[in-house]
Amino acid sequence: MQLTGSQFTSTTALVGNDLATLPDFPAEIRAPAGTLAGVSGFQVQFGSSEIFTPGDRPDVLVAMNPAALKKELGDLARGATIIINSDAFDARSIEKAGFVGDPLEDGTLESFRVFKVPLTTMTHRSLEATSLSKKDKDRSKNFFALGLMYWLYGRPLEHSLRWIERKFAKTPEYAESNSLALKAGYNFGVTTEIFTSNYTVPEASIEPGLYRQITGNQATAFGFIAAAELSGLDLFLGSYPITPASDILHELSRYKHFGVRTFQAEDEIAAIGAALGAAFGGHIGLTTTSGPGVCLKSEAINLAIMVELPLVVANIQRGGPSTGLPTKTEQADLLQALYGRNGESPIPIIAAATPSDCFFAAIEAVRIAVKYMTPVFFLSDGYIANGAEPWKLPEDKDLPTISARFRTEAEGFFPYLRDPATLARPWVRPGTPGLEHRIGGLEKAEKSGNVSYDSFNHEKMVRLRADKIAGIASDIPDAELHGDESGDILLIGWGGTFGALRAATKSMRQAGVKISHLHLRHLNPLPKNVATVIRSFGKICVAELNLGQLLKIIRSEFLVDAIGINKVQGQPFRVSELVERISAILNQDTVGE
Amino acid sequence: MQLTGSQFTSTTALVGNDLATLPDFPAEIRAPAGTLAGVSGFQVQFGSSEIFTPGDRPDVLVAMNPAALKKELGDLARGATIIINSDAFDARSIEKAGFVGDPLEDGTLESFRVFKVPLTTMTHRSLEATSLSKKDKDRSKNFFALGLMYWLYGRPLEHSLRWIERKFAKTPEYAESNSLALKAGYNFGVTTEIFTSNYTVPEASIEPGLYRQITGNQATAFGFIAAAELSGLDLFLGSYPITPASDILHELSRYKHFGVRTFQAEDEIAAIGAALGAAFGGHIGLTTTSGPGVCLKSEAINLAIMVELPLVVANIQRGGPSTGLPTKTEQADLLQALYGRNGESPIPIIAAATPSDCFFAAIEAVRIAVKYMTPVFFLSDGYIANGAEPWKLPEDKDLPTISARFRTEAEGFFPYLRDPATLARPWVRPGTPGLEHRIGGLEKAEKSGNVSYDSFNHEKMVRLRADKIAGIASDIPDAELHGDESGDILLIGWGGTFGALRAATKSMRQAGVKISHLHLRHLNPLPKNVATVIRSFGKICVAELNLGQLLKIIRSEFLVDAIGINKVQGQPFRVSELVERISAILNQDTVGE
Amino acid sequence: MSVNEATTNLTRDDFKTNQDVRWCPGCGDYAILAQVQKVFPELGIPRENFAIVSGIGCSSRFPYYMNTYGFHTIHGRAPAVASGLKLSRPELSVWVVTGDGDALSIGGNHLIHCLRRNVDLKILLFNNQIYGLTKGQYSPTSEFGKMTKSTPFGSVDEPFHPLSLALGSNASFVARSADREPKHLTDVLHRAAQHKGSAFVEVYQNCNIFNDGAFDHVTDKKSKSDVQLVLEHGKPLIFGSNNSKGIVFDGFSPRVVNVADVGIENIAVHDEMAPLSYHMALSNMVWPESPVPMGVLRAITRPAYDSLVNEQISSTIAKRGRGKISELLRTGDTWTVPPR
Amino acid sequence: MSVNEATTNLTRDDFKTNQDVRWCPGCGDYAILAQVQKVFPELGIPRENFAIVSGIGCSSRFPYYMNTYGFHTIHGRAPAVASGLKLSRPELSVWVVTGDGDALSIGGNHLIHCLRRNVDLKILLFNNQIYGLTKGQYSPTSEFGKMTKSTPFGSVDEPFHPLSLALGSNASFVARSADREPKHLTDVLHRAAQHKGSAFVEVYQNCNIFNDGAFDHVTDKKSKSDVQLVLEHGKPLIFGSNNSKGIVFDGFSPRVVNVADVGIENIAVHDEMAPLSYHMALSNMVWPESPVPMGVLRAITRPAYDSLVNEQISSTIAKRGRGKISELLRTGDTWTVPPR
Ligand SMILES: Cc1ncc(C[n+]2csc(CCOP(=O)(O)OP(=O)(O)O)c2C)c(N)n1
Ligand SMILES: Cc1ncc(C[n+]2csc(CCOP(=O)(O)OP(=O)(O)O)c2C)c(N)n1
Ligand code: SF4
Ligand code: SF4
Ligand SMILES: [Mg+2]
Ligand SMILES: [Mg+2]
Repeated sequence: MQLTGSQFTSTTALVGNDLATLPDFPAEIRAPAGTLAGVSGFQVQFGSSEIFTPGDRPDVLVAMNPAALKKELGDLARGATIIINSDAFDARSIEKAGFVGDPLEDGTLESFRVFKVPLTTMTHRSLEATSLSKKDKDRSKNFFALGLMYWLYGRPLEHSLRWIERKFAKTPEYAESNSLALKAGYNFGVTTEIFTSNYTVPEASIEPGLYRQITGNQATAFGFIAAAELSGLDLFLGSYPITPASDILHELSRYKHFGVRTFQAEDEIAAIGAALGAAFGGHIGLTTTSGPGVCLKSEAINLAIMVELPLVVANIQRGGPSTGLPTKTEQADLLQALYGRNGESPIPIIAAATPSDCFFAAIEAVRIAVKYMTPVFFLSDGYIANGAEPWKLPEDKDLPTISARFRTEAEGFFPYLRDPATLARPWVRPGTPGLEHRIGGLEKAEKSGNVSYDSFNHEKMVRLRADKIAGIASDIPDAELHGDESGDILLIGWGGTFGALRAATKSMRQAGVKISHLHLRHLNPLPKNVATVIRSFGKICVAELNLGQLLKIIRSEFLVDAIGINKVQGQPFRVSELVERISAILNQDTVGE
Repeated sequence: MQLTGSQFTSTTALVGNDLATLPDFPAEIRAPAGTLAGVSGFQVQFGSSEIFTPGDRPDVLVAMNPAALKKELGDLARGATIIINSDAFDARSIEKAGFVGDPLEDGTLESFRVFKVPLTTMTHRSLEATSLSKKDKDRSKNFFALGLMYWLYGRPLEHSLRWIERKFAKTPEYAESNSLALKAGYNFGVTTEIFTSNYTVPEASIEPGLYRQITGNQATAFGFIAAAELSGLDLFLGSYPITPASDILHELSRYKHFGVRTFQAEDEIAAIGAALGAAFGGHIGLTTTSGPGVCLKSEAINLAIMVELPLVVANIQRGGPSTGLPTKTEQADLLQALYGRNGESPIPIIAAATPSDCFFAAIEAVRIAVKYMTPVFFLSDGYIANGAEPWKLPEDKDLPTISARFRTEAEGFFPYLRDPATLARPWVRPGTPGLEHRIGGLEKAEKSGNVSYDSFNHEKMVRLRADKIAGIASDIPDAELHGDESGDILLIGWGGTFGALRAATKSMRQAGVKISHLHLRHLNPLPKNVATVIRSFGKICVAELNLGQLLKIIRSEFLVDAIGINKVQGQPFRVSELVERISAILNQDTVGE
Repeated sequence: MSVNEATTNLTRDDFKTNQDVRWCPGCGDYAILAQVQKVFPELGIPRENFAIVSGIGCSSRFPYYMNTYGFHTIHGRAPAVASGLKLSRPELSVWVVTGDGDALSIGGNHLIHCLRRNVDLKILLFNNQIYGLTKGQYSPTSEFGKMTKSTPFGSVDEPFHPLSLALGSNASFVARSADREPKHLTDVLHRAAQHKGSAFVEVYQNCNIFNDGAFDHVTDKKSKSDVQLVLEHGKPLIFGSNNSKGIVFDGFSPRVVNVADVGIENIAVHDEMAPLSYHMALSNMVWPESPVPMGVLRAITRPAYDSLVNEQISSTIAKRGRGKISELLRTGDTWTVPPR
Repeated sequence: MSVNEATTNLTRDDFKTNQDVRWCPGCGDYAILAQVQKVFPELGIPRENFAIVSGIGCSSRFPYYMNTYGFHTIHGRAPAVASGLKLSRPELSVWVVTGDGDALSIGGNHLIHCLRRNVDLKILLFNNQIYGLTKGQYSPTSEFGKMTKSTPFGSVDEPFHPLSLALGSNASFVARSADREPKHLTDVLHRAAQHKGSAFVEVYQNCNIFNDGAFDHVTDKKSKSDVQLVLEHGKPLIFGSNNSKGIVFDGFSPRVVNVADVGIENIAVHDEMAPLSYHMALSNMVWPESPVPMGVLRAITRPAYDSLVNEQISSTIAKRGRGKISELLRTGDTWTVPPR
């Protein structure tokens, strides 16, 4: 462990991080393996700004055996990631470590993110071609683990490969086995698409209340279950697995006693098709995916827009274009959500800000879908989807009401008769006598909903659909402004960069900069206060993990020379880089892109 | 004919058109049917502005028999539409009418758009349920034809249905049969998706040269054949039929001796997939479709962007969203072309202005695709695709050169080594020894093209792809400005509305208005002169058949308070309505959306 | 007809809508519509419990003409939408109407997955061996060498046999009928309606505009007895005038014989529940080498997907009680931050 | 091996790339890679004339490890991309590598159309009965009741039999082998390479991380002789230790017998060119009811789509001469506007 620990340290130093380490090993050269005393540990804290300690509560633990787990468990931060060598967790070793039950099964690890990896077996497999003894092969497993860590933190192997070569120059068979194991561990990370875990910036002071740990994807799943419950309907998920959205499918498939039907479809098109069919049937229709899947769903989203049925399309964004960087985060699907379909096809868009906000954003998406009879985009991203945070549990009374009403009166019924306030058409459950009707993707005649090729009707309907969505602006809260209502610079953001933007704003405000942060949770329509807020600041910055997508909207809507702060590295913003770039903008004489 | 002619007239008057008619019937009550003398004709010219004559050269002829065709043929405008009752064209009738050969087969009608419809048979079929005699059924065929005309010009049936009821009150069986035939004719139009033919505004004076008649879809097909020839490669079309794009597939499938391979795929995804495979193989890859098909192709377009292969995606736009108005024109897929994919996925966009411009726009699309190794969007629309115009044939020397070069040197080869001028990567034909390499949809390492999960590489590649497309701006002509270089108002447009916008500009300039017209043929990147031109006018209008898509781009790029002139009726702009709306904008004191 | 049929007082007219039927005069779709309008009131299902889901194509306009719940979706995706509807509302009688292009070209994948899963949908594929709505391109069921607008030199791909593809997907109910065989079609529709699971019915349909007469050999009054091999469970495979001809199998190869020559007892007997390979032997019989099997080729019992899905839901609720989200959130590891 | 094989001096190493192979240690994909790297140099095809096209999945990373032209496309679409490549470049040897999810879930439609058309592609489907890359959801080939991340209560859909689906699509070449049968796999790969038309090969592949041991019953040294029914054209269907067991067909139903009991002459003889229904009978044989057929089930001759397409092109050019666009524009009805 120490060898690999120091390898990790030096590689980390080499890539330019500051760090502090705490090697911790038994006094004996060969302490009794598998006991608490025998645990050899190596703790490291590293980061991009100055680091003063090896950290109090580790965020990631690699436990090569039960004893190591037992020893470190108490110190771990809630929500920490634990990578476990599952091969080492046999009954005897568990007992030897002093556990009463099996910690992998009995809930001990419930508030952590646990990855069970058969490290020993996999190391052996990766060394099948070598002629080493079993025991020698065993030794390489730490390098396998190191390889996995290198992958997890995106560190290069080269340094350690060279080191291994030097170190084991006299025993080339060890040099080979350790290199192979190191690479195999790294490749395991690549291949199995374990998502990089990321952490949001914690708030300074904590509100009293009941808390739990939650990841964004889990909160998303819970949010949709809650929304269905609030509307008194069953939830139907049509989905096709894709990183980083699959966990929502996994999570929802567990809750059959909530009436949740999950349909793992043959592809994304069938997934949304089935969800739309279920919406027609009177369920809360949901489909979850990531960018490439949204491409495939776009034709059906348009159908939902035309037939005006409620449906939520959740896109857990990842690095694009194309297959791109499936396990990395990005915010580059906003314009796709807005415009990625033929014709004029307006759709509301809501983006979650933090892991726990996924819960509320999911409810809000369903509320709008049902109230306005429209598909709605729910945007999350790999960063918050897999990131975890402590969450103060909401009370029932904190949740909104969702009133799903099915029309049953035949008298005066027309499929496209609109509620004058919301412009929503009626939702009718098949099975309701006297309300039989037909819907479809061809243009509809106003009110009757019959197929219509009439020119003026078409323009009317195109504008009605646009107005219906635009009208939602009066039904959503103002965008959240942090800081003063006017100032020198306004930092606008959306989605999972919330934490970094808020932290950067705070720190700059503390330093006396007249900066405020406007977070947009609703991206379409935009909240009503955005125009006013924008006019109250000298400079406008839009920070996004893309090349400037919200930026385009802000510029076009408000005709302000907003400046983009952009990053497309599959990584979240670092607070320090935000501060740096905002400072640079403030110091510019002329404002320009 | 007269009865139906006057029905058409009065319905047309009822919907608010001005018109003039020329009934033309034989003196005898029952002239010898099938002879020139026996032809009963009815000519009508109608329009939205003042009409003074029944027209010199009809644009549409309904020929119920060979004699009628013979009689009117000489008068028809080239490119006119002829609807023929094919049932009446037996050898005897053809002879009787005075034709030497069969005019339907011998090329007589080559410069017209001919629709052969078995009017008599279909009328009989529509009356199968009635008890009328064969002869009586025959009589109703004019109403079938009238129904078809009503559909063609989007006229309502009600007026004539009421009239039939009154007229045949005493013989209800005739009332029924004529109504049925009228509806059946209308429905035939609806069902078979015959595209409304439209006509561009002719230029005042005609350049000398060799001319032919051409529709937009035909010109598109010819353009791609020409582009392949110019690049010395074979053309490969992967397509799935869809209105109004199918005719390009039909046309291209005829030219096997040009080395054109047409692949009617199982769906749009396979169509583009195969085209991309062919592009990988070293062919000019093309896929043709309309809006809903673009939805399905979007994932593969992104793959083409990532693997940087040349490919043209032709979208013949129709009314949306969803299935929408399949046979009507619209320009509402521009933002889809720009943004309809996950991630940052830049793509050049070219839109054809007129039927014959489709030829040159197709060549330009291929030129850019091959030179920059990128997929390119070619946009046309139902209006120009099906509209026809006389076309002065280009000389070989008028056509650009397309230099397609395959790399064959193994020395120094890297799949993503870029040409420093164009930023294009090399195109290598499989089969080239020593240049074996792998491409794919995962992010590529700069230069080597290996899969790379590296953060900085990703940002670099995202920006490289963006820069490559943005750089095309220096390789395209300035946008065409009609009128003075500065003035009170600039009318900006793109695509198939060119004719109407140009005509409106001309007529307003004649009236002394300081207006100019800027036509954008390249929508991404925008031509370099756009910024300067925009700054030289007082007001900026963007006229489009959508709710303001180019408008959004112009506002966001140039931060001008451009005003949209929008129409979404499945119909092209009328010159008069453009003039009206521009005048209103000029008379406004404050400029605002 | 099962006992619970005919318990409603519905008539054919109850299933007509006020929309003008807009197919070409003479189109085979009219006849199919008429039979469906005849059969629906006989099924004993309240009108409001019918839903018809279609894709895009001439055939797919079907829902507009049926006064039931209807959904004219997008091209090829009807089985997916219908699956969602049926999974969420198992009490509905959900029918899919589709064409050879809609079901087998763009929609092939959804179709085979639906059949594999055995979702309880009645799928009527109007096979006219052409793309009608887009004006006459060849389809995946068009014969080799087909000249169409998109294949002026003749097509060069072998068609699917729709029934074989369905069998390759392990469909539980596979049948064939024709627009011009109203009586036969009625029977097949009844059988499909009664089947629990995916019922796949190919209906030969004449497109008199773009592919006229494609099935004349099958439906022509004069020749049809020699061409149609009408299947009946438990009955020998006989056909021809006076049922003088029959089918025997040499191993896996069907052979046409004179019944008189071999004796009726040696003629193969139709079995809807036989191994798939037998049904595959039937589905691969093509004219003029063989007569054309008409009727129910296969009808076996296997659980419908939607029932199984809903059973998992209801049994879990029965066992654990309906969940409450507020409780769910509070289970597992929680902690309290006390007020400061 | 045909005569034109082994005319190049390539070796296994020529087909290795400099990219680290990134499958999990122990993954069955390694063994398949090794066999393909062994077979390719034996095919007598210059290295530059190989192209490997894949979709997305663990298996679909295959092209990165083969030093040939390669295209790692998008999920499910490899047959489409490969078809375009083969149509445009018929001289290339184009291979498709795909997984059970890639080929049969999202990509099912392209696969069946490719097989129907008989595009000359060699399609290797690595069937591990799981979605590996996305970390273990059930796939369309997972057994009924499969417990996975997305089906914690067990799946409720019957799987596809990939070979049956291929046969339902009228595939001209259908075979099965396994990662752990290197010799057998080599032979099947050679047969596939030599087939003109779509060659569909299902390769049982162990995913030791998410579905370990799925094919142990087939490949386990001790039991495999009782489980594998190794097919050889013209040879009787025998298996078991000492080939003591055999298959007879009662009509269409296979039955396992002792060869000694019935006599070898009464055992069914394998015929790669028999009617589809026979191959369907084989493809539907599932363990433990029946042994598992391994090898080439079907190999028939029918024209490859890409040849026919290219023949239409070349024969038209031969007849009419290569077209020139400037002439094309000027044919038909043109007129001259004289200078004023
Ligand atoms: C995504 C998409 N692609 C293509 C089309 C065009 N399209 C409509 S129907 C059809 C084929 C119809 O054939 P079939 O299903 O056989 O129906 P039929 O008209 O013959 O009844 C096509 C290609 C479409 N509407 N949507
Ligand atoms: C459009 C799209 N949808 C979903 C995915 C996610 N995805 C990648 S591979 C895969 C399934 C892989 O299964 P299989 O084809 O059996 O390959 P294996 O990994 O088992 O070899 C899925 C669902 C994707 N990449 N693209
Ligand atoms: S085109 Fe053919 S299938 Fe379509 S309505 Fe007309 S006859 Fe029927
Ligand atoms: S997850 Fe399974 S299939 Fe994928 S590389 Fe690992 S062992 Fe192989
Ligand atoms: Mg059809
Ligand atoms: Mg798999």
